[in-house]
Amino acid sequence: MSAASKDNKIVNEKIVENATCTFCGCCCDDITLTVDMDKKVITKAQDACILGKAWFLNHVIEDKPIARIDGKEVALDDAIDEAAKVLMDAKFPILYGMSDTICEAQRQCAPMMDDCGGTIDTTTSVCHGPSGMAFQGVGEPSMTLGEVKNRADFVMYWGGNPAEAHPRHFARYAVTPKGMFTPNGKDDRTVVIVDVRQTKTAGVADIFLQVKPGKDFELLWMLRAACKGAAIPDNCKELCGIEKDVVEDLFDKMKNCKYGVIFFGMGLTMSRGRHFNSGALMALATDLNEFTHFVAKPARGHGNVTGADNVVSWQTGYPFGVNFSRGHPRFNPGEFTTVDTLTRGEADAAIVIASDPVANFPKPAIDHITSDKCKLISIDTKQTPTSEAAHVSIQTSTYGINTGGTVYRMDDVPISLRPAFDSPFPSDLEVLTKLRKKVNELSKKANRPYATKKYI
Amino acid sequence: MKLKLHTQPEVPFEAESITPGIINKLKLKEIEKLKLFHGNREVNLGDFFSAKDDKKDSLEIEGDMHMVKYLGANMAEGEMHINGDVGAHLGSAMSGGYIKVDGNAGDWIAPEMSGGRLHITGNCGHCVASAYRGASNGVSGGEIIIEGNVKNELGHGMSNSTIVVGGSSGDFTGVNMNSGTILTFGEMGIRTGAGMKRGTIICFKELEILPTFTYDCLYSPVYLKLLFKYLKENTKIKIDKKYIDGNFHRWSGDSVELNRGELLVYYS
Amino acid sequence: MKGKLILIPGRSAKQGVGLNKGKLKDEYKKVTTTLEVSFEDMKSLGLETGDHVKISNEIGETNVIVKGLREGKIPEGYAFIPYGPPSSCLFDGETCASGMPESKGMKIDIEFIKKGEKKKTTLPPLNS
Amino acid sequence: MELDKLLKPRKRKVYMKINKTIIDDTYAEAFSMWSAKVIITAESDYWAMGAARAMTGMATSVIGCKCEAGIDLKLSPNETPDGRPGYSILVFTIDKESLGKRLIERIGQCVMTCPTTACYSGFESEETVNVGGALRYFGDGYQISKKIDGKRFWRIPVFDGEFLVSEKFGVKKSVGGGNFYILGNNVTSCLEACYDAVKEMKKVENVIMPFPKGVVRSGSKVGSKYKDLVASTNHAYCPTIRGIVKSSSIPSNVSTCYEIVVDGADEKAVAKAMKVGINAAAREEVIQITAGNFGGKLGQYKFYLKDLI
Amino acid sequence: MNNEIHIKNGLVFDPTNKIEGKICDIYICDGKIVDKVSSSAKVIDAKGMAVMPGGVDIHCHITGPKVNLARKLMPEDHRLDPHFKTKNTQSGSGGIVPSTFATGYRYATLGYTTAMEAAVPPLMARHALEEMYDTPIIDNGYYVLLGNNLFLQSLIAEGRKEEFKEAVSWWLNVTKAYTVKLVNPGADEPWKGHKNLNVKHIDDNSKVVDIAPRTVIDAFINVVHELGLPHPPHIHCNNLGHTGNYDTTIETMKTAGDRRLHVAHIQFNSYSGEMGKSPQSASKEITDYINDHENITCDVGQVMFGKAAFMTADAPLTYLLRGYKKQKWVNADTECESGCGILPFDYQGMIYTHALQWAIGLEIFLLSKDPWRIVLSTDHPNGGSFANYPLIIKLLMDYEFRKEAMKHVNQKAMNSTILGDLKREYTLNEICIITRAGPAKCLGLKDKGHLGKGADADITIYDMLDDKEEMFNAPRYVIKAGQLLIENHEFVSDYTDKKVLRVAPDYDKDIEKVIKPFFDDFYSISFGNYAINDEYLHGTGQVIETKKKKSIYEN
Repeated sequence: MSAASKDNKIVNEKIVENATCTFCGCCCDDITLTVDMDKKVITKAQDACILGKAWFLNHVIEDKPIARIDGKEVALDDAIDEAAKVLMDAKFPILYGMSDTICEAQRQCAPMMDDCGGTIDTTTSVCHGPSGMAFQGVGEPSMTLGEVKNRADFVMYWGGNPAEAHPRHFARYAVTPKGMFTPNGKDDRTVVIVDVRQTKTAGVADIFLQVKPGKDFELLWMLRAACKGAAIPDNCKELCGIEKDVVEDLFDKMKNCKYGVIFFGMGLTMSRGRHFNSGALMALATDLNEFTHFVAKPARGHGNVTGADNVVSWQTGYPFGVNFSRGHPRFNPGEFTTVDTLTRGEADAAIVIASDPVANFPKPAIDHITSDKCKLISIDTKQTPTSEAAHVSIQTSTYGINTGGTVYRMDDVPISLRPAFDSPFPSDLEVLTKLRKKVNELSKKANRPYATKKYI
Repeated sequence: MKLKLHTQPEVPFEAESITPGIINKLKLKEIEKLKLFHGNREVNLGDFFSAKDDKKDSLEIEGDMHMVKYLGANMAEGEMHINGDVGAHLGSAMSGGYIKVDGNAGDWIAPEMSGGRLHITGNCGHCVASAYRGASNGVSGGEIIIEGNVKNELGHGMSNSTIVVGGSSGDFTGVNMNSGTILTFGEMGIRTGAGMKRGTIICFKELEILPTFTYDCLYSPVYLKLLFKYLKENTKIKIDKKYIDGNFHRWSGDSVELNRGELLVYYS
Repeated sequence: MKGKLILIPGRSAKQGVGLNKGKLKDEYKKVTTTLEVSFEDMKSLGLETGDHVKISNEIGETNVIVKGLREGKIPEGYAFIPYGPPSSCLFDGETCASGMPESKGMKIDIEFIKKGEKKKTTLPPLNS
Repeated sequence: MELDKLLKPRKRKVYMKINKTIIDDTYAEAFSMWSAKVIITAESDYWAMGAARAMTGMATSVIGCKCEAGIDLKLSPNETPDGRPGYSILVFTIDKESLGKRLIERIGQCVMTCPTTACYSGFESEETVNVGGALRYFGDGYQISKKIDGKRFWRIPVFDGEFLVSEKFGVKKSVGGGNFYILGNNVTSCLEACYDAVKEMKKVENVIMPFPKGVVRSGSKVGSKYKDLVASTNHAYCPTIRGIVKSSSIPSNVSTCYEIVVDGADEKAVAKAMKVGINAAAREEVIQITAGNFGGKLGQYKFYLKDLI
Repeated sequence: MNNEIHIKNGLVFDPTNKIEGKICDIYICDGKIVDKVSSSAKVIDAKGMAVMPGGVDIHCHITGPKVNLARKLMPEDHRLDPHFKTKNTQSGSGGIVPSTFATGYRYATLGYTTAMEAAVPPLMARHALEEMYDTPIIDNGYYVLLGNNLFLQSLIAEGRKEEFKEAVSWWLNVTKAYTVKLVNPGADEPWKGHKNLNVKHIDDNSKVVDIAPRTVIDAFINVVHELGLPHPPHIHCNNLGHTGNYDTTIETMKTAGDRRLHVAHIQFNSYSGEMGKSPQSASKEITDYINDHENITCDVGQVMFGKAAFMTADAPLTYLLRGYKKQKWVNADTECESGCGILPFDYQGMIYTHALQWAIGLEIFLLSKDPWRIVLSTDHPNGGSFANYPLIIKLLMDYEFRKEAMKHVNQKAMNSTILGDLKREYTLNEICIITRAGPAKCLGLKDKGHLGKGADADITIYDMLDDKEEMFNAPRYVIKAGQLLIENHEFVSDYTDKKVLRVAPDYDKDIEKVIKPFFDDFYSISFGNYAINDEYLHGTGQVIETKKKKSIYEN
């Protein structure tokens, strides 16, 4: 721990170096925090971006109950017992969220749902879940962000707005930094932005391509065909909103760079076509390896959503939307993902960890999760519409600020957190470990039969 | 045998044991004791279905079974008539026999089917006859006839089988198709046949065609006459005479892949 | 003063900042109820920055405040809104077997409700 | 008298007559062959006929043509698989293997080449030969296969679209060499009888009369005095050498003899064809109808004329 | 709880202690093997059974970033092979890359209790350690990829030997690794920086290669020797998988001189023939060299027919293989450290090359004279799943079975090998060596791979069966660190309190000052966040002592 009190005058000031901001998927780990240990607030977050500053500086210890059942304050253990009971009693419980917590806590989740025969799903399913599905279909050439910094002479952002969603992405990893083979930073790179609207990000671009909304796939497909030797069609503009010669020039640049990279965002995964859009992009990057070294990477959102993906994958074999009701993991997006199980009114209990479906989900799903048919458990660091609607609600400390642990950056690089100050609230890890243990005990008592051979 | 749903499941219900091959070999008492899954609980078939021996070789099922998954899974022989809606995974991995549904069906109908026939009079959900995520092969045989509409990803990665849709089909019809035939009488969504290697997609309405498909010609494929005749004789689908003698635009694709597939678009 | 637009919700830095301060706080609410519309559409709809409008589709409806964007920033016929409870009101639960609701490019109706309180220039600001 | 003696027919037991024509109490000896039914369709009868003719050309006798083929029936559009006019053709060979080869040659050269045609297997049979599966290579990689109702077809790109052909053709063990002889005292009347017989026989399904217009005048026997020949003229029925041939089968009042050879998919078809043929041919001008056999040495099928009428 | 176990009447195989199938008692107390236990000890009657140390897998890919990518990549494969939950164990997914829980349980049900992950890039080491903690039962360690580390290469190139040694030592320490792994050394730069090229020769000094592979190999062999790591550098040679590569392999082994070297999955490096054409077997040339050189150890990397998945830091190789079928493919570059390629694969007996690879692996087993220096592996999952081990054992122990198996594969390949002439059959004792005693010795694990006093009580008890595949497929008892886990083929308890094996050679702290500037310039994470905290060992780390040795026979 490199935390040390630096200034003798204010005894209770603490400096935390190399702290990691877990707000977005960039997970910048070079932030220096100044902490007022008396007031339990962070007073300065040096090098953090606007989002990072908001993340660190707004964190205050709230005077709120740790655990509530139906709005009434209860002891933590009682809340955990109740939550465990709800999960074990349910016939189709679902666990959702996990992106805003550490891997150590995430690791408790899948075994817990295994024990109670439920479903586990992460926020991936409404973020880059389609990219995950595309990955399963076509694979992906990818890299760590340092490779982009060191080598990339062609950087493309597709359907994403890093200037607002990942503000330091340009400066720290992809556009301006000077790397081993890019000594002149931005001058050594061609930066291309493809988006339907001219966002802040577009301002950084050497080339901005305003693609017709919903026509990303067509443009990607044309470029893929070009990799196989086809000409860009004459009606290119009509098809995707971009002039033929511009696309030809773009393809030329892609083919002839030394190390090309495409970051893509939810402009692809959330629009019509979903996984096929991101699949087309990954396939394009793969195709381009015939000419040069080319990689692609989804620009993932929340702090540790990548970690959630990894943890659920290594524990179950599948990245999200995993069901255990038959005694082994099964994966099928659309069948076991949260939005669907809620929209169809299937889940009879839901445990939400560090996420806020009541605010973000489509209306039919919100209607079910807040209804009597579905008992809701919330574990979150802040009060949200979800925690307020929950039957059992547990407030926990914040990862990266109050507790340590591991998070995965958008490029799957694991980073250890350095907490700034402690919190009266229990950590996610503590709560989930207890809950898992409790569920395990109950499941051993329940003694449900387990299958021994494949049935479908 | 005859089964009737008497209690509506609260959560997804998995009933892979309900196939003529299993049910029709059992006595009534045994049928009622058959284990099925209601969410994560093992239940007896009798808890949700009432069984009656109607002395027929086929299996009749009745009720609103939109929550019931895996009906007719692994079916290899026999006939099954379902009166009412059914849930996902109907006819999963079936290799033979005949299933008829008078009603609608959910997503993922007939995944990994390798033979047999499926006839649905109503609408179906997404991913009909589609490959499971990550797999490059979906169905590998058999026949699927849907009189209503289907949603996206019809026949994703399919091989060999024939799929006929009386109504419309959604986006990405026949995506990554390996071989086989898809015929949609109604409208088709966008990006039909994206990434198809081989196979035929036949469309009777105007269609947005991907730039990676190349136009070949206008002609009257003899093979379609054969297909139409077969469909007319074996299914209830009405086929207008103008389609049978009609001309079709042929497009080859998808050039990002093997480029041996075809889109046949009716020219009126 | 009614029309049809295609809505593209997305993230914005302000929304992210607001989120940190608390979802139940005003700042977050303000950010997530701002609908950005191209200047051309503003003109044809007869709207001015700051006006209250109702946006709706078959799923639901919500009231938001419009803001005009300079030419080219957003294509004509499209509108942008940061993610938040108002945008959720319009999402359908249909995920097309992907788990992901289609949350970009949904067709919406837009209808004028009342004039904005503050007087704003009809020309949108240089940087949105 | 001597001349009379010379002309005196050899003693035969005769007890059947139709319209004064004597029906010999003998049998036609037929042998086992393999056959396939080929259905050719086309845009119009004109082109279907063209292909059918070409395909059945020079296919009179396995002895010299490697196969025997002929048009079985003309099919109306509602009788063909694809609803277009067509013809069914039967092809016969001695063994299954060569049947496959003949079909590939003939369909490849005569049907695939003919505008607008398609070609299907006409027999449902467990035994099949691979035809489309071999012809597909003509498609040079552009061919497409399709399965309908469990049967595979190949679509081979050609100049006017696609040539559609069944992958496998059903083949059957069937009957070749069914025959009867029409004996008369002049060419004209004998040919008239032949004409009427063939006309009726053509209406029978699953049979062909492979010789020109269904009639053969150079009936053959097995073997020859010349070592290398497998067949030679059946001298017993040649009127011009009646005098010098011992045991000639030509009665004294006969100066003309024609044979009608019939190949059929099965015994029943052959029998039926022979029956309608004999009945149509029998008339006053026809003196005798008989049939060719080799004492039962050659074929396993015997069609007794008395059973047929 | 009683922590004592007494195993009696079993036929004990403990080659390390020269017990080659003798009926004797084994006593366990507190996780160790002891001389004696009290009368209250749990008694296991192993009559008619073989008692062996727990298996040790010296080279497999079961945890870490690339493994997890491969897991994510193949849901269709998991679907076909679910791993069911039991009362005592968690569920998981099987297939060619099983989930962590399934991996641990499945290794245990083969009688394996230790498995070494063969390649982890240092930047991702936390990930591997996290997964290891979720892999139940088996003890793990991993080899850290340093062969293509740009910083270390620059030290080698500049001849800064001392700093190089300190830096390697630092890296081993901060990543909690077991030894150094070299994969296709020198190939990263051509791959990443020169439009997907590859190294062609061990002495390659073309423009695209900054430093000849041999120089790198030599430097690492030397430094590991100097540091006295319990296991020498673990090398994946250049030109792996290419026809005619046996030359490179022999040159690599020659580079070691008389210093220790472990050649990984050597089967993939034993091909003769002309580059770019069909390969031929060079098993004889390779085994000849190994038989004559005590300093060399290797594992075979046996290819088995059926599903496999390539996952290797040798990125150009997987891209090359992808070209054949154009199936899904993953590439993952790690900044300054490594490349990586992943590709699902299928070995088919009817394909010449695959059948040849299968035969070459078996030839290497049968031609090598010293079982202690040749280890059974499939390079899981590159040559096939570890689930194939029992079948490989049967192939090695049963000549008739082998001959029969040869009939069902590509005959052209069989005719070009001498496999049919090799009548050798492995004995149970030799099997015990190549699966347990040998790998433990190669790894320098003194407490594993044997049943002498003080050894870890990792024990498997198999029914003695004629069908050796069946025998090794399902041990009747498995004991891990003195705890009975499998009794009568069923899990009776879950065991997660496992060890992470690692080394911690001394180093000069000042080396950080040399490394830091490079980090600040070229890495994307802070130097301060690179070193892995001890927390990641979950209090289970075990440091293996370092000592210079010339061969595995020195103690």
